[in-house]
Amino acid sequence: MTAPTQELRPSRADGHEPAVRLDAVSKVYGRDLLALDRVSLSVDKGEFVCLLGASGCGKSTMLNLVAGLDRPTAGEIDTKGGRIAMMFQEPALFPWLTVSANIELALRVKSSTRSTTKKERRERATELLEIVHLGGFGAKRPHELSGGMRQRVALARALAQDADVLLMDEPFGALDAMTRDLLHDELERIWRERELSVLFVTHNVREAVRLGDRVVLLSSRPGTVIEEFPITLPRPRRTDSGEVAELASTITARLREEVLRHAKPAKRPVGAGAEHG
Amino acid sequence: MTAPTQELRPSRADGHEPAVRLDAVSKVYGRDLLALDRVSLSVDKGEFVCLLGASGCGKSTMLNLVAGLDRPTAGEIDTKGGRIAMMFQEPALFPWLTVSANIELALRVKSSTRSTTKKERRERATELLEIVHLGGFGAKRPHELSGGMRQRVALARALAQDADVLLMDEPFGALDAMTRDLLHDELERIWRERELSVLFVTHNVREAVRLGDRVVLLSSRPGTVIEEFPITLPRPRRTDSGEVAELASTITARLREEVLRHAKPAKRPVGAGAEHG
Amino acid sequence: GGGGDGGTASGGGDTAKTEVRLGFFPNITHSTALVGVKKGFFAKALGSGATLKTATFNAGPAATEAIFSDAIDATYIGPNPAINAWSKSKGQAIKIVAGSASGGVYLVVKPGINGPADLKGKKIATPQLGNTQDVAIRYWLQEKGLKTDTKGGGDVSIVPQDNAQTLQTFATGDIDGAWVPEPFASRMVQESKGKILVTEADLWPDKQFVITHLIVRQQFLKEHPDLVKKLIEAHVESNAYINSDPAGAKEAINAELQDLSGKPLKTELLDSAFKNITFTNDPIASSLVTSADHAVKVGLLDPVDLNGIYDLKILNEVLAAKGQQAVNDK
Amino acid sequence: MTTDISQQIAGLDALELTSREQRGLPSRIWARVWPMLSAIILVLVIWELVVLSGWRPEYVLPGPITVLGDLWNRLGDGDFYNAVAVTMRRAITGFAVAVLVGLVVGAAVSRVRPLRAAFGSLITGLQTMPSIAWFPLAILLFKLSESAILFVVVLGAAPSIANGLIAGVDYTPPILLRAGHILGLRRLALYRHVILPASLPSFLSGLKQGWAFAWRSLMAGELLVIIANQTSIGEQLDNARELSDAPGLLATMIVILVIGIVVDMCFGAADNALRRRWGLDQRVG
Amino acid sequence: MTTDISQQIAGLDALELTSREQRGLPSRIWARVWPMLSAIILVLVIWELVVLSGWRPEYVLPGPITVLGDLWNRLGDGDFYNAVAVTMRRAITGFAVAVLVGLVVGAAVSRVRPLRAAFGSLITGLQTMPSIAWFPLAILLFKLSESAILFVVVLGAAPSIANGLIAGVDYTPPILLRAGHILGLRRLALYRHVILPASLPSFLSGLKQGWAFAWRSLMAGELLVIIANQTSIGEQLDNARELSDAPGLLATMIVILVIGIVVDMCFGAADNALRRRWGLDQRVG
Ligand SMILES: Nc1ncnc2c1ncn2[C@@H]1O[C@H](COP(=O)(O)OP(=O)(O)OP(=O)(O)O)[C@@H](O)[C@H]1O
Ligand SMILES: Nc1ncnc2c1ncn2[C@@H]1O[C@H](COP(=O)(O)OP(=O)(O)OP(=O)(O)O)[C@@H](O)[C@H]1O
Ligand SMILES: [Mg+2]
Ligand SMILES: [Mg+2]
Repeated sequence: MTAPTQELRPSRADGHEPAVRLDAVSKVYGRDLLALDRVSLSVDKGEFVCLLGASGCGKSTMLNLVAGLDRPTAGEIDTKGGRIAMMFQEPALFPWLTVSANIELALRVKSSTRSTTKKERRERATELLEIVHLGGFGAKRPHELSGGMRQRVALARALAQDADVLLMDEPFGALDAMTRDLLHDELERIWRERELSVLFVTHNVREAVRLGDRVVLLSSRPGTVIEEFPITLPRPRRTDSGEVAELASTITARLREEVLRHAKPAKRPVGAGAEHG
Repeated sequence: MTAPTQELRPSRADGHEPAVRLDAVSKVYGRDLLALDRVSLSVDKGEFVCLLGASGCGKSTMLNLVAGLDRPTAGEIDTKGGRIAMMFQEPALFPWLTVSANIELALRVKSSTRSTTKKERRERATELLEIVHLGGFGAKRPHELSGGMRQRVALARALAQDADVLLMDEPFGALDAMTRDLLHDELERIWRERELSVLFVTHNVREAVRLGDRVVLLSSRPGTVIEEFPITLPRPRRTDSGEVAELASTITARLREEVLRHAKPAKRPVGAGAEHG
Repeated sequence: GGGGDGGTASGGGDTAKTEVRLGFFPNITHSTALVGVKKGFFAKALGSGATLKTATFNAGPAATEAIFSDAIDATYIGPNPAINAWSKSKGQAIKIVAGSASGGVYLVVKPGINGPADLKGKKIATPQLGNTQDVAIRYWLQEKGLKTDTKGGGDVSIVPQDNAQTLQTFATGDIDGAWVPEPFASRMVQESKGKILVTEADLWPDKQFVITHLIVRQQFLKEHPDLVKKLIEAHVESNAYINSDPAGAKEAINAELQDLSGKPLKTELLDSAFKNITFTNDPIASSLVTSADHAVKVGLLDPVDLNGIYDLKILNEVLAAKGQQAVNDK
Repeated sequence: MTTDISQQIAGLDALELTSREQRGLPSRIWARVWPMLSAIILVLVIWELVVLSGWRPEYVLPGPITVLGDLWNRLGDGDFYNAVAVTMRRAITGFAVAVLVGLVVGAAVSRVRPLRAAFGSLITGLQTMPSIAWFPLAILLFKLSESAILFVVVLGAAPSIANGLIAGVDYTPPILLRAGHILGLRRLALYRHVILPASLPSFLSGLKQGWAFAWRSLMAGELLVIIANQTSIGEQLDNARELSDAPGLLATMIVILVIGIVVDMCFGAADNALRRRWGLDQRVG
Repeated sequence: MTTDISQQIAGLDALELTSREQRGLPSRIWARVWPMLSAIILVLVIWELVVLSGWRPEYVLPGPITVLGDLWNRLGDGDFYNAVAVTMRRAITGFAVAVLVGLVVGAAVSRVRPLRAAFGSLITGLQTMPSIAWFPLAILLFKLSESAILFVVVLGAAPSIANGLIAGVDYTPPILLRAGHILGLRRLALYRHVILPASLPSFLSGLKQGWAFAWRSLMAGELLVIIANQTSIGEQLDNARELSDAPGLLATMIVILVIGIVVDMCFGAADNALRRRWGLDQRVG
């Protein structure tokens, strides 16, 4: 159950249709900073995939590519899974809109086909704010919120999009453990209900094990998929349960190994092109 | 050893001189958002104090007040501990400067009395970047870095200030466990060597126990000090050691209790002034 | 008032006056100056005692500002700016010391307009609200029983606008005519098939009325009457040359215009315009006073006392020395 | 006032500290008004002193009393208000058209690459073109009508406004663009919901500059066409100059200044509202 | 060129997608040049068509061939280069002084509360003052010297530059101010290391506007003093107008446009460098 699969596959061969598929994707920044190197990965429809990796290994880059915000230098990306929502590493709220209006904007675009009234949107925004435990903050502006609160608004906004694929870049990084736990539950519930496909970046291995169907490990510079761990623990899981802890420590050990292996190159100049290819 | 002290004191009575002292400090935002309510707290010279609390409970507000970036609505703040450096919750790097220049700027101001040459500063900046595992990234600009890398640059900049008091707002929030561990060691070393007084905000209870001489718990809306835990575990500690885990779970339990107690009010409108005073 | 501390920036100054600063426009009605400068009459008259420094202006107000600010000592200028300078300074700033040119103003209209009656409901341009031409047409129309007002209303709509613009608007048919001086009148005739309806000179006794004269700063006149005299000597010589050798004068004018504005006038234009202007030392004081009266009558000017605006003593000395007839300031 | 001044001097010492104290409305208004009043009084006193020194005769440099007297006379005259009304109407109409044109041109040029390469620099080129250069064209196109004046005004102001928008678009934080893109906003919607609001500060300062250009062009343009029964500020300014009427000129300049200041205050109010909403008024200290 | 155009049209479709492909230098230059060339050709063709249609007589609206011929003649004349040199020298000197003045005034007004209350709005007020209003004062202060021209130019441009700086200061992200404060930067140092660089984009656009103001004021100011043996562009423009020399006017306008475009390109280059350094050129797509 906790043994990592050693084979690297772009997609699981169990007949599931992939919602997102990366095929030998590489990304070079500037002249010679190879951020991603022939990464192949797929997220099935309805699958929850967590992405782990050291700081600067290319996780955000990957999400940006999947979201179509940036173009891969090589390789192909398929996103047939439907509409994509994304939560950035920063909250990226619009400072000129109130918290509620930020969410309403997402609702409005989403529902451009079937028209919702302003009131409906406002109500839905209020609901979403309740979900992220920010009821009553709808009339504030982003700059009046704390860091963690902003992150939660960004979460609410991403959920508001009602997309089929959800890309999340350290969505709970600025939250305390308690709030985090509560939001894990909410996220899991919504994921289930809406049958979302989720690609979830985190630094918290337990969180990854708590939430994911599969945990993907990325190596550093250049970023490549080094290992995938299917998580078959029954849901609902608890972050502080023994099984989660056990699996987490296995993954952590593997990650540590990888980080240490790369510790030296990380100290060398990167622009020099030494570590490419 | 792991029993929390139940009495709330503004300062420990062991003769240490406080580097930072908050005396019944309150902060009201706008008309009626009471962010901090009569908080009393002191950080002794050379002490490492960790601040824990739910998202939005007023931790950043407190740091801003101590740093003199904002004025308390009531109460007094003494910062006799000498020069203050601060790491914000966001990296807050200057986008027009390279990574190295961002650090050099801090070095330059710090050393305005005794003049350092540009070359010396550059060398020192390179050293600092090595410390945060970003050797070779000095010539990049902030926007070319990943989220975690930016945070590390901010750390390097804060260290460059060579201050006596260090205020840190979730400095390692965007880092993976491994990098975090490495930086814990570095921070502890520097704290020791320079006899810094540190006020450290985090959401990671283990991290708090790993680093702190004392862990202070803040309640939510309004923020008040609800409990302090002196940590007397011998150093060096390890984040994944059993003792740290044990103490962490005690604190977590206490924190959970507190959060749950406040869970309801948190859902009510805050602007309504219901929970003030 | 003071005024003795000038000349810091311009290099001129009152300390041992070695410079005479003369202004004029690069304009055919200022031919006396153009010829005098080109032919060196001014330089010669001033001799080695003082040098001539010229300043060209594109319009009266700038020249007046320069006189007021002690930036020039003398300038050729039209009657209106002179009256304004006189009245605004309550008779302190300037004196008219000589006449320069007369005539050369016409009402040019579209073909098909044959008399005052045809002007009803038409748009006629003048160079500037309240200037001599503007006053002249309004007075003339008033005498013909046509009403005008200062805002372009009335029987005939008077639109004050820049002469250059008048050429364009006449060409495009936006206006029906204009009361303008040379060389614009000639250009309207030659380029846009305009037709001369009124020759302003015909309205004046002896067909003489002032269009350009020479003014000096009063203080300069007081402190350096000798220099003013030399200036006037050159002025008289220049006018004499123009009248005795029009061909040579025209050549000089075009050469100077070429120097100043990079472009000479077309020959036929110069010929036609030159023919219509008389160059005379007589400031034709009567026309100035009458014009001012007319201005008061058409409501464009508050009554102004022009007594003392002329100081023709030096001019008459110079003329006497040359055996010419004196001019008077009435 | 003494305590206020000493407070303000203390404020000078601590340059970057702006007090966020809650004060009453009258005291806040007073805090805005007294520096202006002092400035005005200071200027008037210096001016009077220069005049009294006899540096220049009164007809060249009239004293404040003469000028204010002249101004007072104007204020008592109906014509003056007509002139102001006419000029303001033209300024506002011209400015409104310029805003429209500037918005469209700015939006197009800022987002469409080839348009930008083709016309981007032309915008500043047009901006540097003095108004009088346009007069012949204005008359060709619009005859002697008020439209000719508006044409000159629009040509003066629109480039500024377009440039302001373009600068704003260029400096829109990429992360917000990305957020908008992810929300599914494209083209016009992205423009409306993200780029325009993000560019607002720069656009606003473009508007301010545009107003200045519009006004200056108008002052020149009002000499272009003198329309029946309509006197205007531009005309009055020119008349004062033509008549070498120094007090009249200065009085008209004061009128122009006052209008400019009032307009700036409107822009300033908009600007402050914007900054408050964006949380940019949170200063250190 | 066809493929290029169709590519560009595809670009039009995907408005917000700017391609970040790596292309060779010649092709990049070509991508910048062809839209300009097409624009110029388009304008010339339309112009010629209008002239050929006989809408207005040739001496009122001359065709491009006449005008370009006139321009060509000018280009062959040494005077022309003198005029350009004289005008550019004045423009650059005036602009440099204006930048200095604008910087000092902007810095003072943006950070010192009472100064701002007193003079903040006055800056825009001054900006709206037409150049001719300053002529009497300019002559009074500087006689008929080049300084008088510079005075008018500086008064025209400095407010713009100051306003640009003030806007930039106002919109400096508070977090950066806080970071600077924490680093121990105060007053001038804070200004130099944080506020100025953070305001740079806005300041740059202020500079651009300032240049336009300076240039326009110069075109007017050059009529103020015509200094012997120094012809200038402003004078040439006015001469062409006074003489109703339509081809000359248009030729001079082209010269002004070209200078404006070249200057804008310099500003554009500075702007691009800035945006690249700040990472603002990272667009979506
Ligand atoms: N816009 C950019 N320009 C140049 N280099 C970039 C850019 N964005 C990212 N990089 C580089 O690409 C690499 C991967 O960055 P990325 O942001 O994907 O890391 P990450 O895995 O998200 O790290 P973190 O966990 O710290 O957020 C880093 O070395 C970074 O320096
Ligand atoms: N500038 C501000 N204006 C108004 N309200 C503010 C402002 N800054 C913070 N607040 C409010 O004060 C409270 C405390 O905010 P603070 O940023 O101190 O929280 P925090 O403990 O740092 O939270 P987090 O862990 O999420 O960063 C929050 O309710 C927030 O909404
Ligand atoms: Mg990242
Ligand atoms: Mg915080």
